This record gives sequence, C-alpha cells and structure tokens, in this order.
Amino acid sequence: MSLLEIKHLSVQFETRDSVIKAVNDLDLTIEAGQTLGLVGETGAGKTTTALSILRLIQEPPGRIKGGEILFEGKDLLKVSNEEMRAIRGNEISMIFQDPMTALNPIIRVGEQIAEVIRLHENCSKGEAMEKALYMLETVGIRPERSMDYPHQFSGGMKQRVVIAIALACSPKLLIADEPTTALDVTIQAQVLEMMNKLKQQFNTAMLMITHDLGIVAETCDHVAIMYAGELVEYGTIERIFHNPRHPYTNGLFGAIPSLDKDVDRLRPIPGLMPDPAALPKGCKFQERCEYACDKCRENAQMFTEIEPGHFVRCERAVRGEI
Amino acid sequence: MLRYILKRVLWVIPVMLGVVIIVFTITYLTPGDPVMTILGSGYTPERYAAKAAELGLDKGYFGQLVAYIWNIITRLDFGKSYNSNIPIVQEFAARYPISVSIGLLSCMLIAIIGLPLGILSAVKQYSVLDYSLTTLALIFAAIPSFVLSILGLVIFGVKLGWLPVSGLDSFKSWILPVLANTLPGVAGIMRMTRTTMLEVIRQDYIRTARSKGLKESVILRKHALKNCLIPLVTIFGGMIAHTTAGSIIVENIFNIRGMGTYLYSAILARDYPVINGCVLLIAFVVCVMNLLVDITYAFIDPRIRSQYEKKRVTRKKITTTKAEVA
Amino acid sequence: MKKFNKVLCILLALVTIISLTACSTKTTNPGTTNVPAPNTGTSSGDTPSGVADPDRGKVIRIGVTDLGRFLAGIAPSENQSACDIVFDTSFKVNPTTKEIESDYFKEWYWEDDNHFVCKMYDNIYFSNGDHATAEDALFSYYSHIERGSNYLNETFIDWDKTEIRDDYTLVFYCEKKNRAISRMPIYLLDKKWAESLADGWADQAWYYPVGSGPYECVEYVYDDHMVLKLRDSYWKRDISEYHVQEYQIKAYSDMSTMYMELESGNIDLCEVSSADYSRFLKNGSEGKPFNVILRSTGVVYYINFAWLDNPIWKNEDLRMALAYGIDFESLGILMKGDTYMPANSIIPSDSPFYVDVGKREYNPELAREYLAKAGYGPGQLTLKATLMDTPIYKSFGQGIAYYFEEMGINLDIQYADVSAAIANWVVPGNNDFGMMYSISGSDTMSVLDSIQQAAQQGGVSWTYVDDDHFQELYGVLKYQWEDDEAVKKASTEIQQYTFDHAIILPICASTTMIGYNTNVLTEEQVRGFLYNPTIYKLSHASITAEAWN
Amino acid sequence: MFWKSKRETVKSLEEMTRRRSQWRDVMGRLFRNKTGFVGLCICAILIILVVFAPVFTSYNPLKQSVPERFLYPSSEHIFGTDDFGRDLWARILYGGRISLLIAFIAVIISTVGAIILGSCAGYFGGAVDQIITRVMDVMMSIPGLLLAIAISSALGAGLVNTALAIAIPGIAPGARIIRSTVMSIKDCEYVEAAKASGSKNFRLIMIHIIPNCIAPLIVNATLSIGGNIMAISGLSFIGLGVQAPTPEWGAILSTGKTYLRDFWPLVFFPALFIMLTILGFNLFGDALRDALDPRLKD
Repeated sequence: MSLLEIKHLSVQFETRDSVIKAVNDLDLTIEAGQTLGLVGETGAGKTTTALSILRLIQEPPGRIKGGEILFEGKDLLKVSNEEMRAIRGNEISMIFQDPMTALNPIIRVGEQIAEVIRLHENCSKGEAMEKALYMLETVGIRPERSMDYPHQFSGGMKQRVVIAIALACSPKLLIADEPTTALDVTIQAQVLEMMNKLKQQFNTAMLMITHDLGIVAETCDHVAIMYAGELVEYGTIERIFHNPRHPYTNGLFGAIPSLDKDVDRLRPIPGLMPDPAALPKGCKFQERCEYACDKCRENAQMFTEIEPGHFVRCERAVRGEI
Repeated sequence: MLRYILKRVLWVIPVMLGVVIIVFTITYLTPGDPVMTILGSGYTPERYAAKAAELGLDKGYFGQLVAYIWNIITRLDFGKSYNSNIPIVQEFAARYPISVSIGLLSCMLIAIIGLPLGILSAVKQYSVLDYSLTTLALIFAAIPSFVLSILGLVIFGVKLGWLPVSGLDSFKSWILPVLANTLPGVAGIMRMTRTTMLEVIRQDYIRTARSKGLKESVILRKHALKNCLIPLVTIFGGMIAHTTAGSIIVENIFNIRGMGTYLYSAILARDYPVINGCVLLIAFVVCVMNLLVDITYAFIDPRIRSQYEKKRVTRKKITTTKAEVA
Repeated sequence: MKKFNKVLCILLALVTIISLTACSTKTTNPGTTNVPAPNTGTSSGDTPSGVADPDRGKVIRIGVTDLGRFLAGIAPSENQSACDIVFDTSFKVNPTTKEIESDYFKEWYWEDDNHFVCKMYDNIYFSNGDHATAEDALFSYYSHIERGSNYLNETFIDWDKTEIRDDYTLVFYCEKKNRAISRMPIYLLDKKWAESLADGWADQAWYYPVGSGPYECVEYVYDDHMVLKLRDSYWKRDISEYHVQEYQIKAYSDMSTMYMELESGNIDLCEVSSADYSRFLKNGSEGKPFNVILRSTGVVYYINFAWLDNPIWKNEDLRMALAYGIDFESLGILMKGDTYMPANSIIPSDSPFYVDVGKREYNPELAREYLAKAGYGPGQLTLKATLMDTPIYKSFGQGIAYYFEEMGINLDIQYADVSAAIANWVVPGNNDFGMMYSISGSDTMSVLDSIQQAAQQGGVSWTYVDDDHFQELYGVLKYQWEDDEAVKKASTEIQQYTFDHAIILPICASTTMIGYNTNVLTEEQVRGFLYNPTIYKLSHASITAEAWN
Repeated sequence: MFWKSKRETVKSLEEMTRRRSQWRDVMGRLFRNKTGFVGLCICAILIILVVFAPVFTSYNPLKQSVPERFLYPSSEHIFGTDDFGRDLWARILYGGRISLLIAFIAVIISTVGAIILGSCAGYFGGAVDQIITRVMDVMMSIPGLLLAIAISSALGAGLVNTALAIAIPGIAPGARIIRSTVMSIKDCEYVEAAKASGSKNFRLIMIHIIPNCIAPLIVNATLSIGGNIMAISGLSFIGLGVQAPTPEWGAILSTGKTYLRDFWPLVFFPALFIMLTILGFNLFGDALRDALDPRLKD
C-alpha cells in the first residue's frame, strides 16, 4: 500500500460568473520515505493539489468535485473534521511558499512550534517547549531565539522555523510548496540541503512542489509534470531527465539555461497557459505545442504508460511520433 | 520604550497648543460681539468698555490668546460662560462624568455586540447571516441618529410607556440614550471588524495554523483575533474619545445634562468661551486616547515594539501603518 | 440566490422601518382650516374636586425650554415664570377684574398733575429677614433699568425725578400725568443685599435671589432644573393659604421631548406649540392624562418696519407693497395652526376698542406695482432681519420668505436664540424689519398695550414708528388721563390711520396654549396660573389654597 | 494594494497602458459586484432625479398653500405636503439638489486640499512633511462634526459656508492617505526615471504621482459623501445648516421631528432619501474599494 494515493482528483473554483477548473482528474502516488517532485508553471494547479490533500481549500469558492485521496488507505476526503485535524501537522504537514507571511507576526516563534507539538503529542507545556527548542536547534537556529518574534528573523531563518513546525511531529508526509522560491540563492541551497538531511533523519516522504527542475534533480525520486490541472508526464527522475517524452516537459528542459550542455540559446515555451475557466477541447497543451495535429485538438489525451513507471499524456509521444 | 512613551506624551503639548490656536482663531474671527450679547438691552458705551475690559476683550488677538492659554495652564480656567456666568470648569466637572458614563457604556455595548457580530459575519462570509448582518449594519449606519432616538422615544416612551422619556434618574432611563448612541456605532464597528477579520483570515499564517491541525475556534481565538484587534484598537480609541464627548443630538433629545447639551446651548447662544472650552476638552481627550492607542499598539504588536526598543523610532512608519489601517 | 437574500434583507429592513413609523401614526390630521372654539369646561379626565387627594398639587412640575435666570435683565432672559412668586411686584393687572393691583404698594395716586405718590406697606420683610423701606423700592426701580429689563418688559421710563418722602412713601415727578407709570411691574429688591453682592451679582442674584415673595429658590442647576419652595412665612398673607408646597421647573433642550413628557404625565404644566397641539382643542385629549387650554393674550403679532434705521420705510408705496404682497391670513394660519384668529387692526377683533378698519385682499400683482412705483424692480431690494429661533418666529420667517420671493424682494434672515437675537435687535441698523408682539400681553386689550414698542425709542431699535401723526395719536392714548371720549376717539383714529397707511402690518391675534396634567390640575387652576396672559408666571395671588378645595 | 505593488521598471507610456487596462479590470470587477451595482444604480437614480427635478415635478418647492397643509400622499402630491402646504416630493427633489450639492462641493474642496497637502508632504518630505503632518495631527484631534460646528457657527449659515465647514475636517484624513501613497510610489523606478530625465517637481507630481493616488482618493471621496450628507443633516438639526425655507433634507427632517407622532410623511420621506443616499454611496464606495483592492475578494 502506498503512503499517499490520489485518484481522479478534480478541484474547481466557482466564482460568480465562471468556473475555474484548477485540477482535473489527477492521479498521483507517493511511497513511504520517497520524494515526489511536482513540477509545473504558475497556475498549473500544484498548490491546489497540495492544499486538497490537507483539505485546506477555501470553500467557497473552491470545491473538491470528486476523486479520492487515500492516505495509508484512508480516504482523506471522507474522514471527519476531527480526524482530519489529527492528521494535519501530525502525519501530513506542509511548508508554505512564502516564509515572510507564513508565521503569525505576534506570537513568539518558540510558541508557534510548541503549539503543534502540544496539540498532537499529548504532552505538557514545558515538554512541548523543550521539544520546540530541540527542533529549532535541529534546523540550525540557536534555541535562545525562541523568544523572538518572526519579524526579528531573516527570510531563510523564517523558513527554517516553518520547516521546524512542519517536522515537529515527525510527519509521514511532508508537503513542501515551493519552499525556496522566496529565498536568496545561497540560502536556497542551505535550506534544501537541510531539508534533505532532515528527511533522511525523520524518514519522511515528501511532495516537493516546485517549478525549478534543478531542485527536483537534487531532491526527488520521482517527478510528476503538471500542466493546466492535469499530469502530463510521470516517472522516475532518471527517466524524466534522460528521456522526457511530452513536448511540454521537453519545453521545460529547453527553458533552463545549462552549463554542461552546449545550447546556443534558450528556447522558452511560446504562448501562455490556457485560461483555466475555458480549457480547450482535446489536448490542453495544443496551442503551444509545435507537434500539435488535428487529432490533438479533437481528442482528450490519455495518460499512458509507455515504459514501466513512465506515463505520458500525449498520443503522438506514445506512438513514438515525437 | 520609556523614552518613546515620554516622547509621545510630550507630543500632546504642541498638538493641544495647535488646537487652542485653531479654535481660538475660529471664534475670534466669528462675527458678532460677545460684549453686546452679554449686555443685551443694557447697552451703554461705558458699560460696554467696562465689560470688554473685564472679559479681557480689549487686548487684541495675541493678548487675548496668550491670556487664554495662560489661564488654562496656570489655573485650569477656561473662563466663564457669557450666558450663565458659571465657570466653565465647574460645568465640565458636573457634565463630563455624565457624558463619559453614557459614552463608556455605549462603547462597551458596541464592543460586546459589534465585535462578535463582525467576526461572525466574516467567518460565515457569504452566508445568509452575513448578508443580513451587513445589510442591517448598512441601514443602521445610514439612519440619522435623531430619527432613531425620536422613534425610540415615541414608541417605548410614549406609546408603550415602558421606558422614561427623559432624564437619567433610574436604571431604565439609561436604556434609550445608550441604545441610541450604540446602534450606529455597532453598525460601524461591525463593518470594520468584518473587513479586518476577512483580511486576517486570508493571511498565510492562518493557513499555517490550519495546517498544524488546530481547531477553528483555537485558530480564531489565538491567531486571528489578536491580529484583527490591532487595527481595531485605533478605531476603538477614536470611538471612545468621540462617544464620551457626548452626543449633541442624543443628549438633547433625551434631555441629559451632559457635554452635548452644554455645547448645543452654547452654540445657540453664541457663548464662545463655552464652545472653545468644549472643543478643547474633547480634543484633549482625543489626544490622550491617541496616545493610549499608540502605547497599546506598541505593547500588543511586537513589530512596532521592537522598532522603539531599537530606538530607531521613525514616526513615519507608525503614521503610515495607521493610515493604511484607517 | 445570494442576490435574492440581499434584496430580501433590504426589503425586510424597510418594512420594519415603515411599520415603526406607521405605528406612530394616528388618523387625525393636525392641520385643518376651521377655527375651533376654545375648549370650555373642565376635561372629563379631571377628578371631581370633592374627592381630591389632599396631596394632589402639592408639588407642581413644570416644563420650560429655557430656565432663565432671576435678575439678569431680559437678555439673557429674566426668569419669567418664577419671578412673580419669589418677588413682590409693584403693579399688575388682575386678569379677572382688569383692575390694577400691587403687591407692595398700599395705595398710589396722582397728587397733582406731576407727582405720582406710592405708599408701601410697612411690614414687608425679605426672606433674609431684612425690612423693606422706600429706599429698597426706589433701588428696585433703578435696578430694573440698570439690568436692561425695561426694553421688552412693557416698561415706560417716563419720569424725570424720584423722591423718597418718608420711610414708606415713594414719589415720582413726571412732566405729564400718564397711564404708563402705574403699569411697571417692578420686583422689590433688598438694597442692602444687592449692594453687598457687588461683583458677585451674577453668581447670587441670577440663581438664589433674596425676595419678599412667598416662595424662594432652594435649588438651581443651570440648564437643568430649579426648585422653588414655599417659605415658612410671608408678610402679606398667612402661609397656610398656599396650597402648592413646591414648584419643580425643569428645562428641556428639545421641545418635542418636553411635549412627550407632558403626554406621559411626567410634567404637570408647560406651554405647548399651538401649531402642534391645536388639534387637542378640537378632538380632546383622547383619554390621555393631559389637556390643553387656549388663551387669547389680547395683543396681535405685527410686522414692524425699522423706520429709524432705514429711511426707505418713509415711502408709503413700499409699505403698501408689503401690505398687499403678503397673504396675512395664510401667514397667520402657518404661525398659529388651528388657533388662528384674524387681525386686521392692531388689536384683536374681540377687544372692546376694536374698529373694523377694512381688509386688504392678498394681491401679488398690485404689490409688484406698488413696489415698482416705489422704485424697486424685481431683485433690487434686499431686506435683512434677525429672528428668534422660537417656533412662532421660525414659522413667520419661513412664511414670509415665500411672499418676499413672490414679490421679488431679496430676504436675508438669520435665526438666533432669544438672548442673541435681542442683543442683535438693540444695535441700530441690524434689521430692516421685524415681527413683534407685546410679550406681556394685555388684559385690557387696548391699543396702548398692544403696540407699546412702536412708541418707544431706545432699546430694540426697529420697533419705533417714525411717523408724526401716529406718535401724536399714541400720545393721546398714553397721556390723556381723564377724558375717556378723547381716548376712545384716538384709539379709533390710530387703528384706521395705521391700516390706511400701512404703518404697521398686523398678522393675527396672539394666543398662548398651555398643556397640563389632568390628574394634578384642573382647568380653573391652570387659568389661575395664567396671571400674565402670554407667559404663565406663577402667580402667588391666584394659586392659593381656595383653588384646591 | 495594487496601486503601489507594481514595481517593475516601466517607461511612462507602458505605465499608462498598464493603468488603462487596470482600469478596465477595475470597472469589470465593479460591475460584476452586485451590491456595488445596486449602490451605483441608487446613486445614479438619485442624481438624475435631483438634477432634472423640474422634469419629475411641476410643483414649486417654495409654493405655500394653506388649505393644503399636512396632506397625506395622494396621486396629486405623491409624498403629501408639509406644514406649509408645500409639495413634499418637490421639496425632496429640490432639497436633494442642495444636500447633494453641498456634499459634493465639500468632497471636492476636501479632496483638492488633501491632494495639495498630502502630495506636498509625501513628495518633498523633510521639513514640509513635518509641518504638514503636525498640522494634520492637530486637525485630526478635533472631532469632525465638532470642528464643522465651530466653523459653521463662525461662518454663519448658507450653502457655501456649510460646504466649507464640512470640507475642512475632511482634509486631514484624505491628506494622510495621499501622503502615504505618494511616499510609497515616489521611489518607484518610473518616477526616478522621470526625475533623472529632468522633470520639474510640479510636473512630476501632476503626471506621475497624482494619477496613482486617484484610486484611494476616489474611494475616500465616495465613502465620505455619505458621511457628509449625515453631517449636513446634523448641522441642520442644530440649526446651523441651510436656513429655511430653502429645502434641504436635513432641514426638512428636523422640522418633521415635531410632527413625527402625528404626520409621518414629513419624517419618513426625507429620512428615507438620506438613508438611500448614504446607503447608495456606501455600497458603491465599498464595491469600488473591493474592485480596486482585489485581495479582499476571491
């Protein structure tokens, strides 16, 4: 049994005059202790997927239309609110994109860490605080700073605090939503390294959401490429990096500057993502795809396994035409 | 921190000086001759000169201004009412406590009713409850308070006879004036709370708190409420200052002998020392409340507190945050 | 769905408000044009006097809009309602007998053509124990003038010299025998006490005065209330003759609140606006514990031109323009509601001296013609006036603004409270015209009383009529002592002359309306309060114990 | 808030186009907002009624008619008549002219004042800022209505005086908003660029800074119209507003209070119109604020 198994997840945002289909029929699996990279452009639905797992989508306007999210065999979409709360922060926890705003500005950081420990580990205030100090130390912050407020920390340190909160209860699954986007490059490296280390230490599975393939390469076991609310390619890191099949994945690689490969110039993917409120019929990527044919515009593309553990949502790629 | 508070306290002095000058100038420029008003039909040139000298009105603008400020500072003497010849301070002592009691009661009610309703309607955004509450708030904020007061008086005082019409003699007689003061305020505070709360519960740290698995009630109480209260402190401070100043309209209609009626009769009688005194007193209270608000701010918001502790106090920052809040 | 909710909420709130307003509505229409007869006989709500609760009326609660101060002069206003029971008064007209009587003068007479002799009682004591002599009486007369109470307070300063003949005799030397001097209501003051106050006059005399009357002020809270208590003894009468032990006079800053207090029985007596309450004369009080009575004050409201301040009024065409350009009947109804009584002459039509002088029909075209004849095209004439912010003046101001606009005269009206308005009036040149009525009213309904301000120079500057023939006729009324025929003739002539030449423009008869609590007072008793026709001065002569048995 | 969040280097022209498309967005959001639309409709209807008053009533609002006093609403007088027999519907329409005119004049005066003081304080900083901020602090410590009362009792009654009395207390809060907006955008690159290319201060303020402050200003102005209407009626209640017989909602209402128990139309209709106006402008202002600040709405 996989640690987390998402089946046919669909999420919509309903506003007064349009329905935005953020996630469409998404399937995803994470094994215990493993790291899955979820890659895509801004607006592809990555964060929505992550929030759906924790059931943190704001309702209204958001709505989970269908599907299952099986965590250790339990459908998270069906459990009661109390059960869900017992899972959040304890078994699944999340690191958010912007550390600047993720911490409550008027509560001391030590207390913010201790809070989650006391909630889930049934211990006294003192014990919780003790563990919070330990966590701070673990993420590389001197424990005496636990009495400080978030605004007294730099961005990287704030993210460390967020990570400390996320890992405080040794969760089985950690969702990291672009944990380094808001940070300086040097800090990014430190934070990533630390996350990797801690992941090993706590034996935590991780869903790493990012648009940075470099980060994926450093941290992940599997990669899922997401576009316009659906997965377009999935496979182990080696497969995807060495044998990308979907034109979008190819485009992503073409858009990264690289030192070791001799590329004349970057080839950014032309055009924009389709309006999620009015998705095209057929392949969602058709408008930007240089290989798009009439069939692509007609038929919805199937997510097909082209080699063991490597799925692609592109008929032409399946047929080997690309 | 102490230095900041001290600085802030000292700041009251120039502001009050400014207020005195503005108010004094306005009344100084007002057409109409106070000596004439006092003497009325008893006018003779000699009596006029004597009265003008007695009131110090023969000294010219600066002379009068300096004398006025000097009397206030040294003797707390705001002068005497032209109309009643009673020292204004004496009337303040009798009337201000009444206005303050009504004002504070109203403020308490406003807080007790307005805050929870605002929070409720923010938490239950888009629900029927939210719509009813916001609509009611809009309507109550749009009804002039004397319409509300007189309606209450006619219905509960005269038609039903449940409540006394005027005065403040019994517990019952407080109900209508306090309510008349409260309802428009509740509407305002409710709307304000709702907006602030909506803003707060959309913050990332609330999502963080949720992701920790905290109960909604805990999130509201521990994470959202305090953050929501910070901007509201400013509004409440202003509200307390204004409400305790006494409402001209409400006090008039319910015939309460507070600051409002004092000011009202002074306006009708062009009794300028009283008008000046009332405005000064109220402005002073506003200043003190602003001071308290700023200090409270520094205590409850660590971001601002640490600014002062580092002694890199730049008032600009505070003003900007306040302006944004307002 | 969401939109529906919102609409529903708004509708609901509107319905609530409408129903709230509607439930306070009665079917009666406050404004109808027929003139009702004043309600006669006591109201059915009155308890028969035989089974009266002996404590009934021991304490009388009175509502006023301005508490006033005792000896402050007319501006700021002298305390009209309470002075009469705290002080003894020199002369006043008894409303029933129409005779002049006095509290502290035993007798008064013209010794010859110049000397008016007043003899005081010798046993007058003030509330502080001082004994009153002619010194005090003389001081009172001068203090009255000194305070400035004379200008609006029906007083003619028409003596040249005064003399104290003995301890209790005061003599006035006048150029001519005149009627006016025996009409001055002067409160008897304690000279020793007054002089001891010196600069503290305003602190003591305004609030806790020493008088020789049966009541004294024991509590005065500025702008709020005062309490007048019956003294232990009164020099003139046995104190047990007085039934009312205590008057509580309460000030209301908003008239509507005062009326509501009357309607809910929390005050026993107050003056009510006739425009507002005249319906009760017609419909009765509908089972409520209060009733209203109406009284004609014997004088009229009239428009006065500021002859002295603005010479344009010498032009008769201009005066005529106003006489035709204002619909006096409508204006009167706007001011007095159902209690409107027409007045074409300067005294009310029920006066024994009344002469049918004729009537001008409202004729705006003719008014404009007269105006053109006077040399003013549309918009060329601007008139200014300051009015008191009392209901009667406000109605007058609004009403007249319309007619002025119709005539093409620009109007600049300011409103001010009573004392500020009077302060404005006494300065020459502030007003081009004004509306005036004799505040004290007249029980004799004579021309002399009705338009006394028109013959009085000084004080309010715009009331004096600068017309020789008019003043000549008025002089006859004032000084002709013996020849009643001559007075009658002059009275007739002055009415006709005033009408023909539009010297003064009468609007309507002045009336006053008092609301009272039927559980505490009877109509008879209330009429007893109305010693003075326009303001219910609390009169110690009429509210004695007999009235309650 | 969007008007100060965009920090990309944009040349002036691009800035303009961006702003234009932003306005389109804002307008779109505004019209999609149902309550805001209702508010806009209320305001529009009121303004049309009031501006074209002679079209909607043939009565002269000053025409007195004694036999027609206190008539209840009928087909002839849709709102009935008042204590002087004047048609109430006509008085309300013409009165709206006065009330709205005063409110608008006051808003214009206070907005212009706020722009001048706020932009000077924010742009020049230093001593100018210190002085202006201090004066604003002083003004803000006197409660608005109180200051209005003091000014209006000094100036006397009348339309312009009332407008002025209401406008002056409104300057300080507006100036604060402008000041903070100006301070946040004056360091933006496009302003810096214009400065570098030698624009004069005045030109800079007019062309680059003011347009960026327009949004919060409009919101502030719209929301303060309601407050102004309330303040005017408060002044009229005290007797300091427009003098009778000039029709003005607050004045009509305050005459009506005497007749509340017996003749409801005289209170109900002016109160209704005051309420609708305030409601309309508040709804519209709220929607405008939401439209300009999309964070609040999802």
